[in-house]
Amino acid sequence: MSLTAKRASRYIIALVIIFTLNFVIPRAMPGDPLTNLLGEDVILTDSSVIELRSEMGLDRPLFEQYLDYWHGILHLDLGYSFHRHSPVAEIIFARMKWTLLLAVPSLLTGGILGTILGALAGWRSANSCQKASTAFFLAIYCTPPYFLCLLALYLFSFKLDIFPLKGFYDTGSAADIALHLFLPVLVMTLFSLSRNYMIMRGSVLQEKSSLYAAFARAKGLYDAEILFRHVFKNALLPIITLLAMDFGFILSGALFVEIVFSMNGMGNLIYDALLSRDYPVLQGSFLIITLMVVSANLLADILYSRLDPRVRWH
Amino acid sequence: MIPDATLCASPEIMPEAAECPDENKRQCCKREYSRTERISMSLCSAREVLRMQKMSLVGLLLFLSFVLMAVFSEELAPFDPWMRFEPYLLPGSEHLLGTNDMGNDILSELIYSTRISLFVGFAAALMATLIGTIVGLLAGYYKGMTDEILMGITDIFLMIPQIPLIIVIASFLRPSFWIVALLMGALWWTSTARVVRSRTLQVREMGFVQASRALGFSDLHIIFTDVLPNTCHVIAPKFLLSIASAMIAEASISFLGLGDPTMKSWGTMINFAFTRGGFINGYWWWYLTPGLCITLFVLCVVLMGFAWEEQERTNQRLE
Amino acid sequence: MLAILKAVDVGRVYESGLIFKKRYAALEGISLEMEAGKTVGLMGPSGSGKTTLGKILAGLERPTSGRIFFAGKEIGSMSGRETAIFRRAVQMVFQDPEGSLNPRKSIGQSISEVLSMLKIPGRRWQEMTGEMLEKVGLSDELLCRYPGQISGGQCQRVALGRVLLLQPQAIILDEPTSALDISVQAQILNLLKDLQRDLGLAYLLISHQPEVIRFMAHDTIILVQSRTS
Amino acid sequence: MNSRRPDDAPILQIEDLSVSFSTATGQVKAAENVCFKLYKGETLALVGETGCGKSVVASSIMQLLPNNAHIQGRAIYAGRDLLSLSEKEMSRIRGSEIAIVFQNPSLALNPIMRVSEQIAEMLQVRKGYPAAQSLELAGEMLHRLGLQGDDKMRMYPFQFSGGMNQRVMIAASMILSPRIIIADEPSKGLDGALAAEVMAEMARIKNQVGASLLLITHDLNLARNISDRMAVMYCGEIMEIGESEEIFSLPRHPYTAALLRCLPERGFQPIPGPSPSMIKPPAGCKFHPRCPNISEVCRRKPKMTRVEGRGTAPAGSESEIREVKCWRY
Amino acid sequence: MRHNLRNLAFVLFLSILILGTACQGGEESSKVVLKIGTPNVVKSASILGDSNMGVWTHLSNPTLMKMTEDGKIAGLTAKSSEVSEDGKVWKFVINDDLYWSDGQKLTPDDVQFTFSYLRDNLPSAGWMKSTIENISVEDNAVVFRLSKPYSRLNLEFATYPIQSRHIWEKVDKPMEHTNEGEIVGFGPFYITKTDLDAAVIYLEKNPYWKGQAPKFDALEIHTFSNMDVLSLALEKGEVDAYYKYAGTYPYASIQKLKDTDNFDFVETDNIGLIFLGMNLQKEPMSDKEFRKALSYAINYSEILKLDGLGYGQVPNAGFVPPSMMDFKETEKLEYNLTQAKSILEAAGYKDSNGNGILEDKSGKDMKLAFLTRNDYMRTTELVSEYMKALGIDSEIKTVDSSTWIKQKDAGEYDITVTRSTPWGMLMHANWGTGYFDSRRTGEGVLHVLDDPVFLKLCDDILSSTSDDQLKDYAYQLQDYYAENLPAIALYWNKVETPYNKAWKGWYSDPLYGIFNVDNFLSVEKEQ
Repeated sequence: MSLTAKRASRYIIALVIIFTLNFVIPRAMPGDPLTNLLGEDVILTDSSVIELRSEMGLDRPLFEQYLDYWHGILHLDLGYSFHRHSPVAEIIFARMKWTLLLAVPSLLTGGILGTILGALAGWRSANSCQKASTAFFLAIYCTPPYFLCLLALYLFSFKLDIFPLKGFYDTGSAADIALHLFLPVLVMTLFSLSRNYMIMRGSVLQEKSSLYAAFARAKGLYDAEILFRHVFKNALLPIITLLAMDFGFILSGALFVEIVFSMNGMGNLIYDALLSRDYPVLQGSFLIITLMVVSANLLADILYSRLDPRVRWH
Repeated sequence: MIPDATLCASPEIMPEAAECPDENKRQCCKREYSRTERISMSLCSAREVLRMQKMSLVGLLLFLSFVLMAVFSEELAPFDPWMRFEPYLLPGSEHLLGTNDMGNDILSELIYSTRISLFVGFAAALMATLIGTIVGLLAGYYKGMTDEILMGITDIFLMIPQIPLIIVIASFLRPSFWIVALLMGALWWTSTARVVRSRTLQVREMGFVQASRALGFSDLHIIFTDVLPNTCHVIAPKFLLSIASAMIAEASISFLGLGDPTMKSWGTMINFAFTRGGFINGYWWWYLTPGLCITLFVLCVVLMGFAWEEQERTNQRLE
Repeated sequence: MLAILKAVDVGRVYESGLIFKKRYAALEGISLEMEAGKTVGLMGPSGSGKTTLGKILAGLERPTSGRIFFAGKEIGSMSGRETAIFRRAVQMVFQDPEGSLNPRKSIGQSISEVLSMLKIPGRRWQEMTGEMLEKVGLSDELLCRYPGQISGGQCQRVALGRVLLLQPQAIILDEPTSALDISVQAQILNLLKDLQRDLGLAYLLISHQPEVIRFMAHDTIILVQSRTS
Repeated sequence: MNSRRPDDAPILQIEDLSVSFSTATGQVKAAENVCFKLYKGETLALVGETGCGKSVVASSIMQLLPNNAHIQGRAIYAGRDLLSLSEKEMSRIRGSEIAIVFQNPSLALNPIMRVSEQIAEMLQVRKGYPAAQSLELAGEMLHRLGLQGDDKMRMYPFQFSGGMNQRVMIAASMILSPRIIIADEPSKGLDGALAAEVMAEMARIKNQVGASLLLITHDLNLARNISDRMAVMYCGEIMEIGESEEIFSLPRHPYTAALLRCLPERGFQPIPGPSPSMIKPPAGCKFHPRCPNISEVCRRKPKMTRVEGRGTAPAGSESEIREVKCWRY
Repeated sequence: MRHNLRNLAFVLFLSILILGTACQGGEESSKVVLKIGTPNVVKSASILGDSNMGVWTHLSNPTLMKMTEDGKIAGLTAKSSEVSEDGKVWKFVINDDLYWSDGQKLTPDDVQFTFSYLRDNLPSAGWMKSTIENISVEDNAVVFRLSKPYSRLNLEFATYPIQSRHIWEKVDKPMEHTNEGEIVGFGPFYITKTDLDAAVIYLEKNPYWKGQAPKFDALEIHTFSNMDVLSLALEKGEVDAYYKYAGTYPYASIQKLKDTDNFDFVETDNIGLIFLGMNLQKEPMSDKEFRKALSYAINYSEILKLDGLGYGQVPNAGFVPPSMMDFKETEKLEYNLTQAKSILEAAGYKDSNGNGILEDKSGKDMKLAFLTRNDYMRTTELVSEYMKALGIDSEIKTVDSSTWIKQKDAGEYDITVTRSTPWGMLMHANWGTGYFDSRRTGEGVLHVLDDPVFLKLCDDILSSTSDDQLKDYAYQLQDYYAENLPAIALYWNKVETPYNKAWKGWYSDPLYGIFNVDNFLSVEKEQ
């Protein structure tokens, strides 16, 4: 009970601080949200600048804006984007569904395949097949994400002409969407997979040498039985926390995939908002991502305590 | 997608619960092995270690050759990388990798870029390791409130969406390699801090720390001469892995056009190759070679880091 | 004869939890006296607070109740200098011999850092180290080795030697031999006896082995399992 | 204590077992020419100081040594040499025929699995029992070891004390009624009283299932209390083997005698000299540098020699009644 | 094993889900569709709020006037226009055969509505408030009465699409009005759908269009957030032509398209150009001699070769490119380092401590703050190198465009590389004056010139209505540029717009390139 309370209070404090940072950072940036609002060669008169500023609430004291910001958060109102001419929440939710469509399958397949393959690789590390797969995933692990995206796009979409070059869909049918998403999802899956693979491999290598694994062998369990009955779950424990942290990274990190594949998801949204100093969108999306990361962490905590009785007990 | 988590992601990240909280439990968790068992266990992994070391040897050799490349750029590069020839020359005997849009010799550029790229990697990793180590040591050694606060801060840093934040701040401050390096360092110390903390928690309970305390040594003396040397082996692989993630991040930031284009780094080379038609024209020697260099360098660093971690795992079995 | 170290009605309570505090009494109402040249044996099942009592007496932990006197003065009311003298005069030797030396420092380094802490001029180091090694029955070829390269018995001798450099009046011995083989245990116990005879040390010997206590102690205290409240 | 029946053929026969490991500093000879027999129903204690190679012997019987260990010799069980079995064959023997109890029970149990499941697992995997039945049997086993109650069944290892975990380990080892139980320092980390209690229970169950026990320990008193026979190891070699009581009352080998003199009740008389190196052990009798009655002949290797004891076994029976590796005999 | 199987089952389930949906086919159509690929990404379907969206509406909601190929202003929605002698009354006669895509007729009322609506609601049309006093409908014409003479109203009106009264009068916040569905227009095509997720804008033929019939059925605008992918899409044939507002297809990628043999290029001289902007309010850039010296230090042909890949020409000192109206042939800019050095020497800039770097008037080593954006990095590198050769050190600060605007407005720079857009060159008093007049602000604008001579010239142009007089002012202006060098043109470039050879009849105007009504009426697919 007290542990849960402690964790919860920690998360709440963290949230408050992050939300505050979220308010401060965009405002500390140079450049004005008014710039880039209207186009490169548009001339503004001073009076319309003042008008716009007051409309956007930028002329009010910072503290008032800060209070407003909290008021908005508590009322689930993320503000209004003058760059995108819509309420931020609406924009984010429209984008989020696509990013989730991109990220969730990648994370799941990457997570599941990564842990299983990684566990096998760690368990039978001497095997040449495992060595080859380790080398492969290590290479992916070491490649800058955008680079892999572009290479994949060049090879599969351009040279081989299997997949479309951009966007989420052409016609909007499920098949069409699946076709468009295939390559981005594949690339992201590979990334997620390679990381989980590496971590799981290390984790299993470590657990492999534990005494309980030796005892399982002494009890007469054979190879895979030891791995999947005993080692796997233990080795999985650290991964759960990582998956949770990954979640935030994936949401914002889909950025490269989205830029390369011209997908209007959260990543692209943040990048654009950043370049155009669209505070409300920046704040809103950071906020949502933070919330998701925090809830993913919370979820991981819960899952962890379900898997690890030691946590429950203390 | 984001390189850091990949690397920060080592199995050491475990909630506190995994550590034994009270005296009795800690004793139950402490591994006690007789000397023969230690020997036999060290031997059991000797082959594994040897194999790992073969890989890390490859990594080390590669690493050294990159470092040499950075140090002796002037001697190694066939031309001054800022010297202009005909632009867009194809690879040939004069210019092994051709020339870029400015007519710079790509091979020379590649060699010179090693410097900045390595610098960013090292500076960021150094910074991250430094902060992470100090935070981890203090939190682990003093425990209690200090630990609570420091780990709370660590949690916050972990939950901040990092890449966007780097982009925000990198565009806020004017992009220079120093800023990018320092930024990444300032954001990515968390995993090191966690690892160092959990190791410090272990070490501070070890007999020799207690003995030092009983002998009357100051906390500072104990932290630096007893605890730190015994956490070095978990810090070192983290340091290596931080180098790797910093380099990937630098390349990614450059790709987004937020790097420092006035300096020659692999990231900016790729950036220019993409924005100046290298990719579209299929001049693979222009964009693929720096990409390969990044991958290769990161690979050798990661290999070394893994080998180190592996050895660490073996050593842990002995302790 | 004046007791070097005296504990009166000492107790220690641990608290855990932020809001809902759990109290756990590790020690309740212990009194004892340590005299020069004498050994007090301390026995009790695991979890009965033996080590806690040892740490309290060595000044490494504070008791939550009761008082500790060193040379007739209560340690809580001592001046800074007096505290330093007390901390130096009362030393503790721990159970795990190999763990009580930093594995990353050579034996020589482990010894010289104590000498430097004592602000002993460098020219006397060699002489003092030599004397000390002789006292605990070690040869000086050990100095350049690391704890992992010497046996458990040797480690315990080094740990003991380091403590002796501080010229303590009393030593708390927390299970000094329980991790050692019986042949080594015999060596160490005999060494401890010799040292006590030569230097007039007061010992508090914590052990769970009645034979060891019987062999060493002049007085014996038996702790019983403390209760959780 | 169980009286042995020396007429029986040995259930396990170790012949000339030598184990060595190569390290950076050289070849470590962990065990050399170890021979002994384990009879049905008896308890044989393998005693010796830290690092004398007794655990290596146990691990090599179970083939639990890492594959870089060089093992020579034979371990005959049921007509088969265990050392030459494949991993798959061996896994059928482990647990069901020969079980081992580790030291450090709290680490040897899977931390995130209920203790009852860890015991029942054996029945499910090896015997194909349904989950409910095997859990029931596991509960019964725990009950026999003094851990009764449903709450105990649902516990995890971290909720148990070391002694309780040791019982769980013993239960897990015995659930399949193996014919041989190897206990590797089962008392380590337990208080004296607790260790005795656990060992007594172990011995009781062992007798109930009719298994033989190979007890590996550094605790001479424990060995004396539990075992029928005792083998004293020093520096990888068995120095003396014989009935436990007899060895205690009349040690023949100078090492055994010196070791016994170290015991608290015999006045803590230390053995002079340092322990030998495992990499470059002394030539000849390995104890000779520390031996009080050394002679020139000790520089050559002594053989295991049968000496007459006052043993209860009939003379001339096949068992090694009292064997000593010393030139004096 | 149990976990393993469960996991495996889950993976299978997922892949079936994905594959299963992949088995439905798309519909075939025989429609002739022109697909345009562009890097101008639409952020929101707000035709008044999103500047890129605004560009796409030029086809569905044509402007009042248009610019012809040779840079003249002609009528589009308006049949004709005339201006009063004093330049204060403008009359536009509206075509009467234009119909909204919902069947209603376009009336002068719509035009009147549009401009009063924009004047009141659109921040970027703020100038109208101070300039236009009254808008009235007279028969089939709309009359604008101005508070001061403004000779360039017809040009301004070539940039504002006409909106329909019956739709927009219900909208009170035009900037915030988004519409991803059908947008009522009266051009030959109208927008039927703006699909931000697919990054496509769909346009169909306006069924009520009475003018010359378009030769294809529908238009799709595909937006790409990555230029390389756009190039691949062109090459692959996924899009037929390229368009970028005020921009060219990347020169470096041209050859690749040419090699495919499927592409031709519309090549036009750009009205906009790449130039060196200078902070005229600060030493040493405020020194004319210094600027002159700088202009001699730049190797124009090398910049043209490396940055422009030869697609352009070395500019004149008069800044204004020849493609603009009333171009005057001023002196060609010349690379002459010796001359540059001697000018500097004469102006008193010396390197007295001999470290290769000149000192400023206070005796300190000169280090100029060179503000630049990533897009102009290569040019910046080159210029900085040329300056170095002249003995002028500079510190390059690369910033993103928001920061650039901020720092530029705050005057925190000495020198910068930037570009002008066609509209930018035309705005204010034409010929690039809008970039330099210190009385104006705007995103790309430098507003650093407060020389009364220049300001008067601007005002004169703005109030002049006679073509001859205008030409005279234009000449004066270009002479002023050449003499004072408030900015140095780096090269006059060309706009290259690739299109698939399957399509022909391309036509481009200087203001909006190929994105104009005439072009889409003329383009047709070869059979």
